[in-house]
Amino acid sequence: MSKVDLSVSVGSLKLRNPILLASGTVGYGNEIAEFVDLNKIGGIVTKSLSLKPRKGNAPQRVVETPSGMLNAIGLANVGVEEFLKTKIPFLQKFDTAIICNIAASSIEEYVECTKLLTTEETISAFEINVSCPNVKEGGLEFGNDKKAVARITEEVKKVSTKPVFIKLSPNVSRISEFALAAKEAGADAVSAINTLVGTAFDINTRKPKIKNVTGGLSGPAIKPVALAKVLEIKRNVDIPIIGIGGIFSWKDAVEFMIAGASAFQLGTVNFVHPNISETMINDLILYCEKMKITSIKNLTGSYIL
Amino acid sequence: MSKVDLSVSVGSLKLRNPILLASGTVGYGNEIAEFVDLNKIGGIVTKSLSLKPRKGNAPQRVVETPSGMLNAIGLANVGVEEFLKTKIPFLQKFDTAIICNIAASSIEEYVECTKLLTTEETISAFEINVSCPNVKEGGLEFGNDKKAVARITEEVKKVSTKPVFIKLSPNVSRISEFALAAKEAGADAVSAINTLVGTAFDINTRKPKIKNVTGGLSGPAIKPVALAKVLEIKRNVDIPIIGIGGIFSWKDAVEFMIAGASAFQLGTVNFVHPNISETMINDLILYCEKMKITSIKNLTGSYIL
Amino acid sequence: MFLENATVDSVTQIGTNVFLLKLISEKIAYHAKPGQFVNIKVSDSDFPLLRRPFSICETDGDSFSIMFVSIGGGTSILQNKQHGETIDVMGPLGNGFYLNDDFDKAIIVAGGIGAAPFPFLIKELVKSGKEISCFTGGRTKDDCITYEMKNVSIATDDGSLGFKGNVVELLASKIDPPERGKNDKIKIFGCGPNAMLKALQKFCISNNIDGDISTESSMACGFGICQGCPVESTTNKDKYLLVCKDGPVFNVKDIELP
Amino acid sequence: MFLENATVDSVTQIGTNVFLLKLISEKIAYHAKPGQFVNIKVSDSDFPLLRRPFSICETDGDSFSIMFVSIGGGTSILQNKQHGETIDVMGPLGNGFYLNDDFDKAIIVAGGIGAAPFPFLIKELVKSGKEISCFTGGRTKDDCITYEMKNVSIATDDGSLGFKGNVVELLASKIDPPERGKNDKIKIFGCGPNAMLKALQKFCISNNIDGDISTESSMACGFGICQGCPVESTTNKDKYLLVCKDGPVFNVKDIELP
Ligand SMILES: Cc1cc2nc3c(=O)[nH]c(=O)nc-3n(C[C@H](O)[C@H](O)[C@H](O)COP(=O)(O)OP(=O)(O)OC[C@H]3O[C@@H](n4cnc5c(N)ncnc54)[C@H](O)[C@@H]3O)c2cc1C
Ligand SMILES: Cc1cc2nc3c(=O)[nH]c(=O)nc-3n(C[C@H](O)[C@H](O)[C@H](O)COP(=O)(O)OP(=O)(O)OC[C@H]3O[C@@H](n4cnc5c(N)ncnc54)[C@H](O)[C@@H]3O)c2cc1C
Ligand SMILES: Cc1cc2nc3c(=O)[nH]c(=O)nc-3n(C[C@H](O)[C@H](O)[C@H](O)COP(=O)(O)O)c2cc1C
Ligand SMILES: Cc1cc2nc3c(=O)[nH]c(=O)nc-3n(C[C@H](O)[C@H](O)[C@H](O)COP(=O)(O)O)c2cc1C
Ligand code: FES
Ligand code: FES
Repeated sequence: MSKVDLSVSVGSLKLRNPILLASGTVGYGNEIAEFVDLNKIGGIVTKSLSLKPRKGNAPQRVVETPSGMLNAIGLANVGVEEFLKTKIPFLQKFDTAIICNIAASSIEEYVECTKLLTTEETISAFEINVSCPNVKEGGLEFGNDKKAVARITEEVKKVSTKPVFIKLSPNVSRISEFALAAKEAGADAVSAINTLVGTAFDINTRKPKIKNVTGGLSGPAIKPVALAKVLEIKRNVDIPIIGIGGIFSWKDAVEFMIAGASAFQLGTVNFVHPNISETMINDLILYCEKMKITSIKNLTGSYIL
Repeated sequence: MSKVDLSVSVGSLKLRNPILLASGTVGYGNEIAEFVDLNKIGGIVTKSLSLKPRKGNAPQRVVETPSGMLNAIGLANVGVEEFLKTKIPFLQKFDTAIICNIAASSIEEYVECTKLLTTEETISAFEINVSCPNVKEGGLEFGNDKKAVARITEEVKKVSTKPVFIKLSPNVSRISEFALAAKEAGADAVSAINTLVGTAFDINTRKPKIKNVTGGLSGPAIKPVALAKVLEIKRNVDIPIIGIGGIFSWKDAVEFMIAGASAFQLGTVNFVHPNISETMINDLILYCEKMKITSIKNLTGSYIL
Repeated sequence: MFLENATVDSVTQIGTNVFLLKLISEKIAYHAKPGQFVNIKVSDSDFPLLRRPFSICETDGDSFSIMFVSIGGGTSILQNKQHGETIDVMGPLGNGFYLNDDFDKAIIVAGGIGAAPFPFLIKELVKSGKEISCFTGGRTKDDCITYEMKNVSIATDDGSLGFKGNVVELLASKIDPPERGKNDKIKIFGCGPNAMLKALQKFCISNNIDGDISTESSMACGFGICQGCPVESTTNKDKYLLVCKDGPVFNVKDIELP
Repeated sequence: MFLENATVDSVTQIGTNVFLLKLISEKIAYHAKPGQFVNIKVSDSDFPLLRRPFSICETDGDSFSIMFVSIGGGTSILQNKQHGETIDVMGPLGNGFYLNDDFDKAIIVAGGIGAAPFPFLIKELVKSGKEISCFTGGRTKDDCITYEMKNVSIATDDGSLGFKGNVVELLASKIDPPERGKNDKIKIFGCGPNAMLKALQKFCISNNIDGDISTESSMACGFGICQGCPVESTTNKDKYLLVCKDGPVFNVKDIELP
């Protein structure tokens, strides 16, 4: 066995290693488990769950862009009840962190989902996706409203003793202000970043390539932006950060840890290299050995400016 | 001659065609003129000018990223006086729109620059770069403050009768609110977008690859974001838009016009294909012919949602 | 479902801009069924970023082929692959054609590059002794692919070859009303652009003929994790089916094409 | 300054991971001067996005060569170019070595791939009848390039070949103090990593020997429009010089390396 310690903690959540699978990019784990031994990675974040099942947006839902892709899946998911009934039994077979991502259209719905899920022992933590339109207050995104982010955090924390991570939207001027709002409201960590708003047009039909008109941009294209957001949070707010955005190789992952992330999530890359979360483990060990790092924790925020 | 009319107007500024060269990506025109006949394109936007010459940031200033690049040039420029003395004589030899981009650290400096430049007849319009730190008010970016954008617009308009375009920062939640602020303060058009904030780390030294720590992300990677910003402005504010961000081919340019742009600027692409602004003209004509568009103006905002 | 580093055996041009790429890839070739597809990372770089899906066109021992039209960044890279290069391939993916129905006569209907999955299917149908007729069509004669087809009738929109009109109209003109009865034990297999598949679906349903269609969709993953490839189900309106996992082959009765 | 579609003549491996790429490109080959560079778009796709700069290594009629180490995405694509392919090249760029000084003896100092511009320079120096000695170095023996050099002395950091130490230390040990006087009419030409160039610069200045160094910088455009390649001037502190336009070759007295 290697002498490098890959274990990390995100708040009170201990992880075997910092490698997590990002919400919406591995469903509920069944398919990706054919390529990856989930027992070997840090954990998995589920597709965003809402109280009731959601059908999601009409096609076309995805389109490739330079070094990235746009998606407008529309939070298609099986709903909390079905998740507990049919998806948890599969996931609980693994010794890996199960992080439930929740997306809702009202604060009440966030609370309701958390209440139903928190009783399930196998769930290790919650990740709250605040990039959803606030249906009650006229469709504006919760994620662009500091007060709403604080309220959601506070209310969710009240009904669960598990760690709560707030997944921040990058579509704001100062993401660190949102991280601070989350921290002050009791969040255990923040996940950064969700997708950037983008679009693409078909020049022959003049229609958007995505039926929903706009979609979320992910993949290597957004990595520099995501890294800058993580760094901004790290330099301004004392809260653990889960780094996300365009990680396609172990080198990208190391950049996120240097910038301030305690753990990181792999998203779009799962579509292209479904086994990378597992193959990356060894590369991280080799890098740590080369750099004489005995514990990968020490990489977090180790930038030299 | 072709029967397609490529001429467009941006507010009261008439252009031969919608092709402009973006600020900071062609200096003051000398070098690019070796590859492009400036008499054939719509116009050129100068490197951001400040009142006094600026040396700019220490190296490393640029780094490549997936389908994009980061730059932190630090607004290196010759200053208004030297520009008038040594750069205008070259530019005025061409029958092309000369748009002076101004960057400043205080409202007074914006006004002072405009006053000095507006007397020069050859200058067709101003583009105000508001993505600079406001030195007087503590270093926050003007571009993230609606009131500051409105104030700058108002004050600049007072001292010049030439068209004034406000170049908007994309690093905000709702760019259309900034476009509205600019419009209400008298702007003739908005240019969208400037670069996205990004960074990159060297995993061996753990230092940022850019000396300035963060830089501006440009190139194809940001095209979907830029298009979404242009579309957002078009759908919410009645003001002419100059589209910028990741245009690498005539097809990309057409997407921007469909999304709402009256004209567009080529930035990073000049570094890679310095003659593209000229070679694109024919491709735009062929596209218009194929689509039976007699005047390219009609493409602007012609999306079908 | 495997991830394999397949070795390029050959790239052969078989039509205007149509190519066969033969890959040595033991596991995928061995497990493949007609109608399934592979998802190919065409380069080692970020361009193109996503894999590209292609039907499995034929298998031959430890190798299989795909048939493709070179239309963009990814396919033009594939077209230039050299013997001996390796390519990262995922497959076999999705569900193939359903062949356990009770039918004697198989009718193959292809629109353009929709011909791709049929050489493999035809081989299987021949093995099980079915009678086969093929219909293939395109906008113009260069778009019609007849590779490995039997009993072929051709339709072109511009009449430059065979029947002038679309391939479903040609099919309708050829299948006598009596043949359309239940006793005939016909099954139709279609692949092509959505507009063609919609017409074919309508033809099958109104004539009460069984049929499977292989559909396309934009895809990000190809194996069920991105939810990027929904198609409306006829039976359950609360949930989309996924083209990559529940398809790409569906019975004509099961989906509503966009 | 031209944009040309150059045709690949050949790619030849001349060392561990070192290659010569010979390109047919009339205008660039004809106008090039030693020390100038070209900026190459290595692929048609967005990857890599920016051009890659390379010194002009030699010219031969209507063709020229570059010498490169394959270290990343761009160079590994170049390494695999086939005879007959075309590549989009911009050049010749920048200012070359200044050869109109009054000197009789030229000393070439190369660190690693810093050997690239010298075959071209040496040819010119031979033409004008200068005496030439070459010093080349690297971390280990595989990094030392002697291609087309004359009178070569070699230094390696690990002592695996020649002098143990860096190439500037070797140079210092070889140049007798008398030779360092003004009467000798020596000029030094250096190219290599910045740390080596700094040491060389110090050596030249403290021994009052004239020298030109060819520097590197990250670049976005290569011809003066992006301001991405600044280097501190010794004379004017208010303004940076640009490596791509004012360089890449500078007199040792003119710049302050980072
Ligand atoms: C299940 C499935 C099986 C397929 N089988 C085959 C096959 O056997 N042979 C074959 O030639 N093609 C097949 N396709 C289509 C093939 O995947 C696309 O032609 C290919 O991805 C284009 O890649 P590109 O990079 O060359 O083109 P791009 O540069 O990506 O695109 C060029 C043009 O093709 C369109 N396009 C891109 N991807 C798709 C897609 N997935 N579906 C439809 N249009 C697309 C684009 O919108 C664009 O107009 C299949 C698609 C699916 C979903
Ligand atoms: C004026 C000039 C002349 C040059 N001449 C030569 C030459 O004759 N032969 C030669 O082999 N190389 C030369 N170089 C360096 C060469 O440009 C880089 O090696 C090349 O761009 C690497 O491209 P890549 O895509 O293979 O590597 P990448 O994947 O881009 O990078 C691989 C590694 O190389 C580093 N790197 C990338 N670009 C540069 C650069 N411009 N300078 C220094 N390090 C870089 C990266 O930081 C990374 O560590 C020259 C550079 C300049 C500025
Ligand atoms: C197809 C797709 C679906 C996604 N669905 C969700 C989701 O349901 N909830 C969520 O919080 N994030 C979702 N995301 C965002 C990712 O979790 C991640 O934040 C983003 O893609 C950036 O990471 P990447 O560049 O590594 O993909 C989705 C991303 C993609 C590409
Ligand atoms: C090297 C570089 C320097 C730039 N300098 C300026 C500048 O001085 N003023 C300005 O308003 N924008 C500047 N920009 C931004 C561009 O004008 C443009 O808005 C941006 O690059 C997006 O377009 P692109 O993706 O086509 O490059 C600069 C961009 C680059 C790449
Ligand atoms: S393509 Fe990803 S779920 Fe079908
Ligand atoms: S590389 Fe662009 S100015 Fe030198």
